[in-house]
Amino acid sequence: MDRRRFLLRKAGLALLTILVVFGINFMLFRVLPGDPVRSVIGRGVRITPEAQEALRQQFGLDQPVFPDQLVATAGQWLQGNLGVSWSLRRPVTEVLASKLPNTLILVGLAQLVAIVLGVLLGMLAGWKRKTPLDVGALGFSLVAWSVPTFWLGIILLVVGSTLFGLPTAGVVSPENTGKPLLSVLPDFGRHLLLPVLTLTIVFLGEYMLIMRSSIREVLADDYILTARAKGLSEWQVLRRHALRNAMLPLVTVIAINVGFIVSGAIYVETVFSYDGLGKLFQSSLVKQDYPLLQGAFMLLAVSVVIANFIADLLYVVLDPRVKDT
Amino acid sequence: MSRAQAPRRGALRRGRRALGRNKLGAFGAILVLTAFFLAVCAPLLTQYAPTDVIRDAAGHGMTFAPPWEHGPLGTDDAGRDVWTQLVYGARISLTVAVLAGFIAMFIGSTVGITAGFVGGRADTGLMRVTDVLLVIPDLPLMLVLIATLRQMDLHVSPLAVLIVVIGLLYWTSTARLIRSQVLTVKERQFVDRSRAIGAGRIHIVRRRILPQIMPLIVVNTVLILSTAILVESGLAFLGFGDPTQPSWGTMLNFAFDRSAITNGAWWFYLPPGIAIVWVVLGFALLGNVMEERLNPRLAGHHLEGGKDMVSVQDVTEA
Amino acid sequence: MTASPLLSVRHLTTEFRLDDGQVARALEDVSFDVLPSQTVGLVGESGCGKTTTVLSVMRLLPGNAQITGGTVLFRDTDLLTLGEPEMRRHRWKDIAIVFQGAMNALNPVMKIADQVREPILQHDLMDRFAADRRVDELLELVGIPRARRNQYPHQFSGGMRQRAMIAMALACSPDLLFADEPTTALDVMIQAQVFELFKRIQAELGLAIVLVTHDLGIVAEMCDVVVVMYGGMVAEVGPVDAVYNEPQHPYTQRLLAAFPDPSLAADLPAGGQDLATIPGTPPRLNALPPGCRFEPRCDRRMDRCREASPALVDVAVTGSGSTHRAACHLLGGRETGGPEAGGA
Amino acid sequence: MTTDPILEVRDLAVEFPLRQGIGDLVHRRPPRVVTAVDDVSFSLDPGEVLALAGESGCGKTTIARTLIGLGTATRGEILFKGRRVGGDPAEGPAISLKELRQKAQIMFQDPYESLDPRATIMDIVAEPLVVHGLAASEEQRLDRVVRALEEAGLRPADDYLRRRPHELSGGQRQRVVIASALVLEPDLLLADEPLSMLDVSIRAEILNLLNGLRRSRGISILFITHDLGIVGHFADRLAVMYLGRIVEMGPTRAVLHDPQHPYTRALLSVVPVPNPRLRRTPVILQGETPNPVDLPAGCRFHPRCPIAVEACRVTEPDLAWVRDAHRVACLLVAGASGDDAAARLPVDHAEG
Repeated sequence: MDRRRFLLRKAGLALLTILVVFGINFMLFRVLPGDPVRSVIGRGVRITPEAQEALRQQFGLDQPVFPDQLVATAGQWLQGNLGVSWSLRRPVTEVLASKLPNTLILVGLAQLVAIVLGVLLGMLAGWKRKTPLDVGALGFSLVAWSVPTFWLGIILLVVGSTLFGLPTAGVVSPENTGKPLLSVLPDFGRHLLLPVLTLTIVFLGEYMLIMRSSIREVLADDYILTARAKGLSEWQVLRRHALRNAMLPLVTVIAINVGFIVSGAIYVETVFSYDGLGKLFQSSLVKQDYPLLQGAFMLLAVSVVIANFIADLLYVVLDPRVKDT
Repeated sequence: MSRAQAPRRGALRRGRRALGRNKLGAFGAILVLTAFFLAVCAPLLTQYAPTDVIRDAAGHGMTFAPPWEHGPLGTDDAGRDVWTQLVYGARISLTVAVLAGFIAMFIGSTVGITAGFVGGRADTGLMRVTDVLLVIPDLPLMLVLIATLRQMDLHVSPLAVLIVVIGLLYWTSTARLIRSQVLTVKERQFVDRSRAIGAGRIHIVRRRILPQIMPLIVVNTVLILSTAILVESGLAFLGFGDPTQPSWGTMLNFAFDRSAITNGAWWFYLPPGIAIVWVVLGFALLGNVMEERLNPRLAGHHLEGGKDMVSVQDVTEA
Repeated sequence: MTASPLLSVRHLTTEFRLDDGQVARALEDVSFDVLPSQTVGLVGESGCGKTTTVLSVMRLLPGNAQITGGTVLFRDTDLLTLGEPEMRRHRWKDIAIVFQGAMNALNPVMKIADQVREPILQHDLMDRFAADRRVDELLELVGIPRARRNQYPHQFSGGMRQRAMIAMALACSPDLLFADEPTTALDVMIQAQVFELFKRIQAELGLAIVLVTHDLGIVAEMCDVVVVMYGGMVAEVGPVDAVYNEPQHPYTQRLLAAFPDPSLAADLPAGGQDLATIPGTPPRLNALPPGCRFEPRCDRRMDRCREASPALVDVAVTGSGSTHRAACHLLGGRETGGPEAGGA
Repeated sequence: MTTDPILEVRDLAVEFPLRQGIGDLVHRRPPRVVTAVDDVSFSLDPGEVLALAGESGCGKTTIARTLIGLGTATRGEILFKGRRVGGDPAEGPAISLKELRQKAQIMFQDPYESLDPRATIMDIVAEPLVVHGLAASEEQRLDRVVRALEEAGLRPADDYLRRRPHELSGGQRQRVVIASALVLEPDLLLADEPLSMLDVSIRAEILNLLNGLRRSRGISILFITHDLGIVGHFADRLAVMYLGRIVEMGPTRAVLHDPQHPYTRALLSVVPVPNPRLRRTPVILQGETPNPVDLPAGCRFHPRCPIAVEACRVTEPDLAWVRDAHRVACLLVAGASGDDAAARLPVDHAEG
């Protein structure tokens, strides 16, 4: 069937993407100038050539790049061994695992709020054309789309901290660091508020805009006239017939946009010093901690690929006609 | 930042209609033109150079001087004039965006037209590459590439690195869009008619397909420019701009890193952000109005305008 | 008068507000009757106001359209005076529509059976279980195999979709069915199947049908009464037999002459024969001629035609309860504004 | 026939391969094909109008597109004035596709789609001249364009030259299409449903225009239509197609007057007649035209045929002579096959 074909193709694409990201990771790491061993121990520290050689062997750097190192790396990665962070001296997998939940909560919350509000407000705006709600939604969306995420974060940070006394950095306050998040939920919530708000605004504008135009298009379709002729009220027409059809373009956009969500997380976590994958990615870049950078990149890419695939699945569920483009 | 150009374009277009077409277009054009004016006329608009340190009567550098002490926009942490940085920053931001945008547009159009018109294996191959690039999260990929390129001691300006990386990554949605448009146009009857008359491939691409695609390319260029401004500012904010040639993003990077926020120096971190919103919004509005202008058939389902009478379909479109 | 009309449209006038602020009068002074169990053909070229008439009666016009005059009596209730909630109760339960056979009239993401069932539940006619049984009956009636009830519209062919549309229209046992170009996108054989179905359900259920079409042949085969529309007005109305054999309005005459008659085709000279044409084009609704709307294209026009729009006048009274009337100055009737121009 | 036919089509077949799924590749199933046109042969004389009629999917449009090189024939050959189209000159007289496209023109169904929305009427009508490098000077070109437009009934032509398609009505656009075909002074016009998108009154005008061209210029026309109601007014001969094959062909009057094939009879019986006094009982075929991927064995019409017999399931009938130039592909028609199975053919079912 068409659906199976569609999903198979998408799964193939996902796999290919992961392979390509792995390839990029592997190549860049080898292409980088300088001696990785030096970076491990830090500049300026003197060690004996023997010790250097030992490290070299430990990292497998004495082997030929292709195929030995490639095969070895692939094998290790498949086992979940992403190496050891140079700066933190801890296994990369462990570091990533400790940051992932923070980011998932941040991004998930923001997406949830943005999608629910975006669908609702976009629908109302598209339905009640040329009303203040419609014009307001449009104006908000256009500006929200034009605002750089990080700058919006800075503005909200200033406003939030000066007017409402909200914390400006971290996942929890310093005294709560290390405690399980569930036990310090109020504190965690206060820290989450501004970053989530920033990301929500950024996505809300776009989702609203798409929903708004999509609902308009759908409302001009013939089956809407059929639904009205059946004696349905405007609201019933909207809920039963227009909503699901209008959601389809939104799902597509969300699927394409998952990468954008990652960008948003990097900016927001940087601005709010929020200890998640985005911040980790940024700091490992600054510290030139390549194993960590590779791992973070890989994890981000795989998450996006998975999220993308989930959106495709959702599309198949929502739309019985699946067009394989 | 998002590559989801196609749906947004449609959405913006419709949004524009709601507010009236020419007013919004003119507004967008004014926004863009003022930014270019700043960039071109920068030396005429300020008496300082971006690196000049403003000193008070005693000869001390004025750090974080507010606008009421040093107009019009005060000074930064090193005592440099913010207004001067802003107008010179326009040069950097716009140059990077325009060059990167054109690279992206060129690659995107070439790939899109080739894939769409040639079809077959070339199409499959090119689209596979496009799809993969489309899925890989863009910002991490760019950051990794930039970091790598910088490590490689290529002796090129950081701005050149930015331009190339943005240009090499932001062509994908354009390529998809143009390919699908070429495929649509290729199947249209007037192209068949040209073929049936005996027209060759080159004639068809040049005379029949390109004219239909051109408006899309032009409009998409403008929209890509708005994305490029945003991307450049983001990368610069993360510290990958050229500190010696600060763009608006770099200014924000300085402001954020050098505690302009804790010092309450809003005159340092507000103007560059507003400038970015200004230009991005301007390009976005302009792009959508141009789309309508250049393409008489955009609204043109064939029931419109063609029939001799105002039919129900005609009027319901209103 | 043998029966009181089921639907009685009088002086219906509908206007569209265009983008540039102009007003287009899409319907003017449209009057006709539909008797119970009768089939009425609404015929004319594109843009003549056929579909606008249907949407006006159902009050389903788009937001920029407004009914500015007239009455629409459905069994003594003026639909135009009802509040929206009451009007909703009449829709589909009393008057249902079958739209053009294109894919678009059915919701693409809803199963066929659910779409057929929806109006039954909407009008609270029966519980869910009974409604499901009713759906099965309806699908069987229109010839859709039970196995396909849970499929989606895109899995149906054009003909099957139109059958589903008809099943849906019959769901609440309406007394009146509008069929708006129901076979336009379909092949002739499928068209014949659909019309056969219409005839069958009409014989079984006794409902009245208003068939909107541009095809004079379909009207001749299906209808009892024909309403010929031109430029938003009724040019001629009457029993099909009378109108086709003794057309009174010059437009009807020319239209019939321009329509090829396949029953005569075998007797045409080899190499064919030219068809009669109507020079010129129909008027734009936002730039109507001041007098008779057909005047600029009419070869029998008089001075009077340019000055005043002719009203419908009786041509002959026939026994069936439908009067043959036409709106042409050649018939010497009163001019616009005369009392009760459209009375049956 | 003393004149040589202008167009001859011999055993033309057009097949489209279906896309193969992954499963098909794994199991090495042979690629499946849609048979759009199957062993179709006909010829067209100078100045003659041949109507190719049938329902959607019967292959009539594919034939027109293949003739002008917009599709590729799987088998068979096409001869234009006795020269093989695209053939090897070594094997006999041949004509290149390019040359054919100068002498033969196609016009499509949808006048809103077949004109480039960005081009002016001048550009559109002059395009064939440009493509074929005719009319060297600007003046010559303008002259030929003006003549073509006026011949197509767009007078005065000057009023139209600078306009664009969206400024014209449907009828005017179809006239522009005709003008752009006439500008090369073709010998053959392939008209693919040129009337079906037009209103009744406009349709009559375009039909009369085509009729006039045939008379004044002797252009041969292959007239593709689904509307059997109109062929009598225009076509000299009529070929009825079903699922890629011609099932009946003959002089229009003969076919309309005395249809032989059960499909033709059914099709003619359901054409609405604008005469309420002539309501007939139509022969309504049940079901729909089957999918051309899985063609039925034997006569491809037998699953829907009201009079099919056992033999129809097995034997595929050839297009055989009935009388004069009238040919039918049906086992049950006398003269069309050797036996007298036709005796079983009820003749009254098409009459009311």
